[in-house]
Amino acid sequence: GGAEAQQKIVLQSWGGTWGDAMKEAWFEPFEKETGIQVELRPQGSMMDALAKLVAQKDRMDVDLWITGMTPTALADEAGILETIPRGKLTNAEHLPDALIGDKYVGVWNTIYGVAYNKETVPFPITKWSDLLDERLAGQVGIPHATGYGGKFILLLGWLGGGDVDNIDPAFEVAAQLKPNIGIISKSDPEAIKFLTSGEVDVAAMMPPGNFVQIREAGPQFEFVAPEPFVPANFNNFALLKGPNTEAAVKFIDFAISKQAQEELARRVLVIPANTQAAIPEELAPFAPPPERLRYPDEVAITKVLPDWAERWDRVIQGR
Amino acid sequence: MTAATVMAGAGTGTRIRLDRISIRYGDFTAVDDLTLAIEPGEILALLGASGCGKTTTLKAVAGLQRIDDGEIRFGERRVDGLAPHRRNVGMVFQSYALFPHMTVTENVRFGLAMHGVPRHRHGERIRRVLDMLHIAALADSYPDQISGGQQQRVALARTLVVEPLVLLLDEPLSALDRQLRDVMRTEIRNVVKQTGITSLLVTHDQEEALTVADRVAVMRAGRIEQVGSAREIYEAPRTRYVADFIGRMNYLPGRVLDQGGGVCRVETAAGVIVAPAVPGLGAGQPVEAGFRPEVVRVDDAGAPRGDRNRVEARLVGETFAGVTTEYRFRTAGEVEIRALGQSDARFGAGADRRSCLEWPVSRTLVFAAGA
Amino acid sequence: MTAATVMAGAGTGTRIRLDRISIRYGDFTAVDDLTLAIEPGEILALLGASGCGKTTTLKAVAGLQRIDDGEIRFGERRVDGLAPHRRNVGMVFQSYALFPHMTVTENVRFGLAMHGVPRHRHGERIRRVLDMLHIAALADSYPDQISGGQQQRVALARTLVVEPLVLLLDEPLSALDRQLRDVMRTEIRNVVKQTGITSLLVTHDQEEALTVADRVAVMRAGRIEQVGSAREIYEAPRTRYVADFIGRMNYLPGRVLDQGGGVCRVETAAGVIVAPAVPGLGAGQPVEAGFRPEVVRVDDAGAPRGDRNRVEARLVGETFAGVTTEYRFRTAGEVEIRALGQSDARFGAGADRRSCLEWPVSRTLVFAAGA
Amino acid sequence: MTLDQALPGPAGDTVRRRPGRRPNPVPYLLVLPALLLVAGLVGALLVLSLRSLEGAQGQVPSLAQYARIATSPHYLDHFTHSAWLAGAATLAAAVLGYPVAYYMERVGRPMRRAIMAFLAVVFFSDYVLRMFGLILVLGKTGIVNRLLVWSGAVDRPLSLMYNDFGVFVGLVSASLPFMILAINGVLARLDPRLPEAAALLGASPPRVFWHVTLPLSVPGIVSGGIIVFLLSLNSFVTPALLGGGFVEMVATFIYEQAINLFNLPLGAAAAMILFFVSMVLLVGVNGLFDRMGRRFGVREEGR
Amino acid sequence: MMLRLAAWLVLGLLALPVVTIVVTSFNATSSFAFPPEQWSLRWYRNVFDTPVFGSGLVMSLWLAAASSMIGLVAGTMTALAVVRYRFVGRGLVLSLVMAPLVVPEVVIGLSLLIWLQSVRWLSGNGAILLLHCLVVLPFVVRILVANLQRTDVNLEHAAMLLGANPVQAFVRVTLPTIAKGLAGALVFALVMSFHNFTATFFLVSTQQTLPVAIFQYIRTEHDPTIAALSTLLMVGAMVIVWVTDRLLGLERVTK
Ligand SMILES: Nc1ncnc2c1ncn2[C@@H]1O[C@H](COP(=O)(O)OP(=O)(O)OP(=O)(O)O)[C@@H](O)[C@H]1O
Ligand SMILES: Nc1ncnc2c1ncn2[C@@H]1O[C@H](COP(=O)(O)OP(=O)(O)OP(=O)(O)O)[C@@H](O)[C@H]1O
Ligand SMILES: [Mg+2]
Ligand SMILES: [Mg+2]
Repeated sequence: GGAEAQQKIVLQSWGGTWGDAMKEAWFEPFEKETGIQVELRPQGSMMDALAKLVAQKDRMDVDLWITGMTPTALADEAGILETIPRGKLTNAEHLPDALIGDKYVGVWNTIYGVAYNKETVPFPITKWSDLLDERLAGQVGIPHATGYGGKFILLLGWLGGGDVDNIDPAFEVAAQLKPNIGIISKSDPEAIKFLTSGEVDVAAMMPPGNFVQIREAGPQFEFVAPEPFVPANFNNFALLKGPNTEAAVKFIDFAISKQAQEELARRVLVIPANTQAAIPEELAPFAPPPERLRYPDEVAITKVLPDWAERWDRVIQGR
Repeated sequence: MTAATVMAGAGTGTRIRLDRISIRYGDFTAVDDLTLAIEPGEILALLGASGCGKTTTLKAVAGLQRIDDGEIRFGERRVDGLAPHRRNVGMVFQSYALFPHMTVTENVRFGLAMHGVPRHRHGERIRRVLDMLHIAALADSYPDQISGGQQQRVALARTLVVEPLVLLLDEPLSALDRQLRDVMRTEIRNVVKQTGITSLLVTHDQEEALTVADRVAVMRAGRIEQVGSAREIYEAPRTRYVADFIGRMNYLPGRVLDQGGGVCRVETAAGVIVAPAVPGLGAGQPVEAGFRPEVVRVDDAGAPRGDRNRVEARLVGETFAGVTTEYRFRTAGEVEIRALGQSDARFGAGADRRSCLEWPVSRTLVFAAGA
Repeated sequence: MTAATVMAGAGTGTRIRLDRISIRYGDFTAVDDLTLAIEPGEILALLGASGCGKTTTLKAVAGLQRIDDGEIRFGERRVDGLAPHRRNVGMVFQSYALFPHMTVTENVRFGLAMHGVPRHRHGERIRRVLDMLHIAALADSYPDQISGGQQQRVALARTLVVEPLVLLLDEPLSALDRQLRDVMRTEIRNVVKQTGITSLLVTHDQEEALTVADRVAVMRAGRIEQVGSAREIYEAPRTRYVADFIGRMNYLPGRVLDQGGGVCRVETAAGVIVAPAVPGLGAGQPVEAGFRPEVVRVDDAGAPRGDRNRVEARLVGETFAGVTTEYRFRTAGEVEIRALGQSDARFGAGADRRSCLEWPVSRTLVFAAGA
Repeated sequence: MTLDQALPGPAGDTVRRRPGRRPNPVPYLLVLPALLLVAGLVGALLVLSLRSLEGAQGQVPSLAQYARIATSPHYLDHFTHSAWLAGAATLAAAVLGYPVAYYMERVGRPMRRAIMAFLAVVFFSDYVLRMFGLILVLGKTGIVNRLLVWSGAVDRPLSLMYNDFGVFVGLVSASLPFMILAINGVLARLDPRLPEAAALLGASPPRVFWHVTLPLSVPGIVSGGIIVFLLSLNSFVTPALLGGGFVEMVATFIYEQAINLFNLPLGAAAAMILFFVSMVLLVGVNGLFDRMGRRFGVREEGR
Repeated sequence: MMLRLAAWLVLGLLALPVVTIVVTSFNATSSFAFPPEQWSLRWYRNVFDTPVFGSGLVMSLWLAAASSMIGLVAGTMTALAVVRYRFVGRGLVLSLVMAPLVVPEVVIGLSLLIWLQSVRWLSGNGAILLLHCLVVLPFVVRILVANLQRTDVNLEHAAMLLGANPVQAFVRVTLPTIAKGLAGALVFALVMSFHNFTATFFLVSTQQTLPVAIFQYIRTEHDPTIAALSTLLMVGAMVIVWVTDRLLGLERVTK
């Protein structure tokens, strides 16, 4: 009826390719089904979004937020999150336990590999350690310290034989990597730009989703999920203390349904969170076998990230 | 009063009385317990050195400056406390303060409009006043398109058209050059006299004061030093300040010998000088005997006479100054004496020859030293 | 030349010659084929209305303004083309142009340093010049800490200390008020005469020109109108412009009746006026007969005399002006005649009564109308 | 436009207040709206300072954050590095700007106005876009590198950007208009008689410049310098766009801490420090000038 | 000679980026080749096809208009008080009003962002508006103070003596005489608000202003669209300069 037609929820998430994909895969069918409109609020970076959301704490006009575990934890500390009523999520059972909690519901998994320019890079990159090759001096683009919630730092840690609670090796590797670092990007799109515009020849830590865009810039670009393992993580819904929580919950449930998950995954090359949903074949060439995937403990990282960032900057910055 | 009366110069001016007014800026007293009366239809010149409080006084009369003490009356009516726009005072500023965004006509009309004169009567009155000041031709020009003298006239017209009770002029001519100033002086006097408005003219140009005003008030550090006709002030200045401010003077420093028989005798390096007695001067008191350059004559032949002072001096210099020529002498004691002679009449004194200078006792003044 | 010579006033000045110089700004000619010679040690005043090219001329002599034609010589040496800092010319600007970031001493030292005078001799020379101008006490003050008159002296000191060949003064006194101006006039003259430097003084104040300079050059629209002693120019102005510029004058418009016997007879509304003959005036030519106010006398009794002009007029006004009093008469044909009488000597004329004005033929001038 | 010009001289001659008289309410009513607006800023700064006093977990007020910054050489680097870059940029701007400012005074009015107009256009055009222009010039694929490679001077494009150099260039080019206009402002007000007088006292053109023109233009250099220095010190856009993540200056550091690390207390503390540094600099320089301004022809404020 | 050379060199350096931008904006390919192989206007079309610029422009214009108006009124009143009266705290008021000029933008931005968390009654856009009012205020005050100081107080006095009450005197005499100053201040305010980036950047959430949109675009895209946009804005700047010159006289403003 009329009342229903009026209903609208506001979803904060990434724009660009992601935004377009969500419109087709989710918003339109969802509105057809429930009559609830979904408005997308594009966000620059998750952390930027977090700051602005906290700023409007007492007059929150956003209902739902697709973000990462780190921001989720911080947002919860800031007290802007609602508990998600698991009972109302008919599709919840199809999610792995790791991907669902009081304040978060996983929406997709993404892996991080390397994108590079075949023509300018003198050798095919197969393993992470190739990034240290001196032939790549000044040619590697990497995310900044807190990019992807510091997962690149953790990755280097792993490569150096460390872990979340023993991160020192990361900085040793970073020191070796430094001469090769050409640019530090503050966001995905920036990373894409630097690679496609020839500012650097290699973009470390690149989700295949972005590679879709890179490929459009030319055939010379290549994507690999390097040896020995591939860092992966999931993004999640967070329910904000917004005006329209029930509708928002409805939408979460819809978005994690098999159908919706596959529709989206096809478009942005992610691994569906819903175990029922099939992995898109476009992703197949890049997707490593599950055993090579490694999921970091993001909540643990959140606590230590500031210190990591400081140490990281100390190693990387200045020249 | 109506246009007719004013323009026709019925001369029904208002008496202005400043009664013991004081004005302070912070703890600096710009006007100090000043009392001054201006007779109906009179033009009084307020003459004084820069910074002595002339403009401040004027502003007080206009109501642009609150007074801290005393009272100001127009006729019987007490006006201090009244806002400027309620006093019906006209003022011509040194800078003219014409409204740059209005034509001459609009400038003149402004006052009429503000005074609520019915529109249909504007044209008539504006024309009359523009004619009176010979600027009818400029009616549609803007202030920045006309000369200083013309702006002067417009400022005057703008003020007169509203027929103020009182007219204030703050150095109205100081912005003009000499030739023009000469013309405007007489012009202003004529116009104002014609309208018969009581006027107060501020200036630090003695000639202006003498030629335009009926009476002159010499002001010094916030006080009135002397008021009187130009002649009184020139010939009988009460203090050295006044004497110096209007015209030039020679001084022979010395001490009072004695007073009596209506005369005061002063001992100076150049000899004994006699002057009309000055009440309140005791024997031995250090004084200065002053006399104007133009009263000095050279008279080597003539015998000493009781009614004239006489000193020996030698001519040291002579400057032709047009109408008059100035001769500089030195007396015994190296005091310089200046004498003015008309340039055409030869002044009987040979260079560097000792000669006798003499001048009337009656034109000699004695001032207590350092007054 | 050394400090000694200059300061002692050995008077070894340099002759300055401006020979047919012209200066154009775009297509406007500011100085037009001007020729002028200044004798060694002489002070020459350049007098003229605003905008007539005085400053421009001065700048040309200083080398601050290149000339388009003609030549400038100091003595025999040709200097046009020489850069300012090579000419050894001293200039005192209207605005004084003291260096605001230097103390008085530093201002004065500047020139010495630039002229490469050995440091150890600075102190001595600076002291001497500061004493000469009575500003030793101000040695360590900054320009904005001292009065206008004092700045004036510093400017002079700064210029004189380097013993320039030529001294240029551009309206040096116009920024001072009357009393101070009187003092500085004589002071400047004395100092300059003492140093004996050839000087060129620009002013538009006639009194200044007359009192400070030895000779006066009246300038008009880029040309020299007349050069001569103050007296010559005052008593025998060659044109109306000059006559009006120095002192005041009465004019009776009329036509030449005839010339002959060394006299020129002019028919005016007030009767026939006789004047010394003026070459180049033909009968019937419209002219103006001019005479100075101070030569006019009232003489009702005396019979007409050949050597004096005589017109009937009635007294219309009288203004006391200190030394003199001005009387305004109207002749037949409503021409106004001003007469100056010394204030003390009573001027035999009753108000509104017809009386006879007379003045010497020898002091009457005839100018072709509109010259 | 310079800061000292931001503050006007003594008031017009209508003095409306005198001891023993009730102060006139009119001026206070007039300034009320503006003060209300400014109150917002003052309030915000207070909140900021409060926030900066929070401990790590944000309980009892403490100077913990300031202590952290003071004790971490890395954090301090951001300040010193910014100061260093700003200083260099200011110096360069002065050195490069002076000739232009001086030249503008020597050319004819039309040319002068043309240059003035050009500077104004630069000044009025968007800061972000000016940085973009530099990217086009300095980038790996920018014209400079293209020229170098094309001319064979180098075989691989140089890194002219995304490092200190890039930021430095950015700061200088952003500063130049301010500097030029500030210096020219003083030169234009310089009494032309002064150089003339100096010349007539025997000073050759170079010495006139050295002894008169230059000292008297110091006020312009200083007022231009201080504003340029502060703008550079606080600049965010330039390091963000031209720093490539390597050049962290205070502003970007504050952003990183407060936004990307959501570490508001630390960011707030850094901001407070930056705030005080700026204020101290301003007050300090003005104070210095009040004392020794005379040496450069700065008149004392008359009563 | 040396001087001229140096001067033109520096000016050249200043002009280089501008020229590059303009030339690039007509480049047919996104390659940034310089000089371009072929020319086209596609990037100009692209400017208008990019929605963030449209919405950004609207947002920025709205902000500029609103803040300038508020700033102009408040600023004029302040300037009047400061120039025409001497009162206790005059100096303080001045420094307060000038403060936004000297407080680092990052600090203003961050402090407002934090402050925003603790005030309920002010929306995000409200805060941005407040920010922009603060940004324009000092410029308005400075320009008008200079302007009022140049206008002769006696103009008002004359008006009052001619029978105008203080309000009439202000409206009929003072306002017209400072009209140009007002207009100039308005233009200046508009520009200052329109171009404000850093402080705004801290406050904008989803509704971006034009400079923010540009900043994000520069960071994320790599084609001459921005060049085209800058060229357009530069034309705007030229118009502004021309207007300012008419109203205030460049020499005056820039000093
Ligand atoms: N607004 C003011 N605040 C403080 N002092 C003032 C103010 N206006 C005038 N004064 C002082 O009051 C004294 C008288 O000022 P006023 O303007 O009346 O002098 P004046 O006689 O008009 O001088 P001038 O002939 O130069 O116009 C001066 O010393 C001046 O410094
Ligand atoms: N730089 C210039 N460019 C164009 N015209 C000029 C320049 N300097 C002066 N003039 C013009 O040349 C004429 C003479 O100027 P100058 O300054 O010599 O006059 P002046 O006799 O000194 O006048 P004043 O007595 O006002 O100083 C004036 O009409 C002036 O307008
Ligand atoms: Mg005055
Ligand atoms: Mg001149």
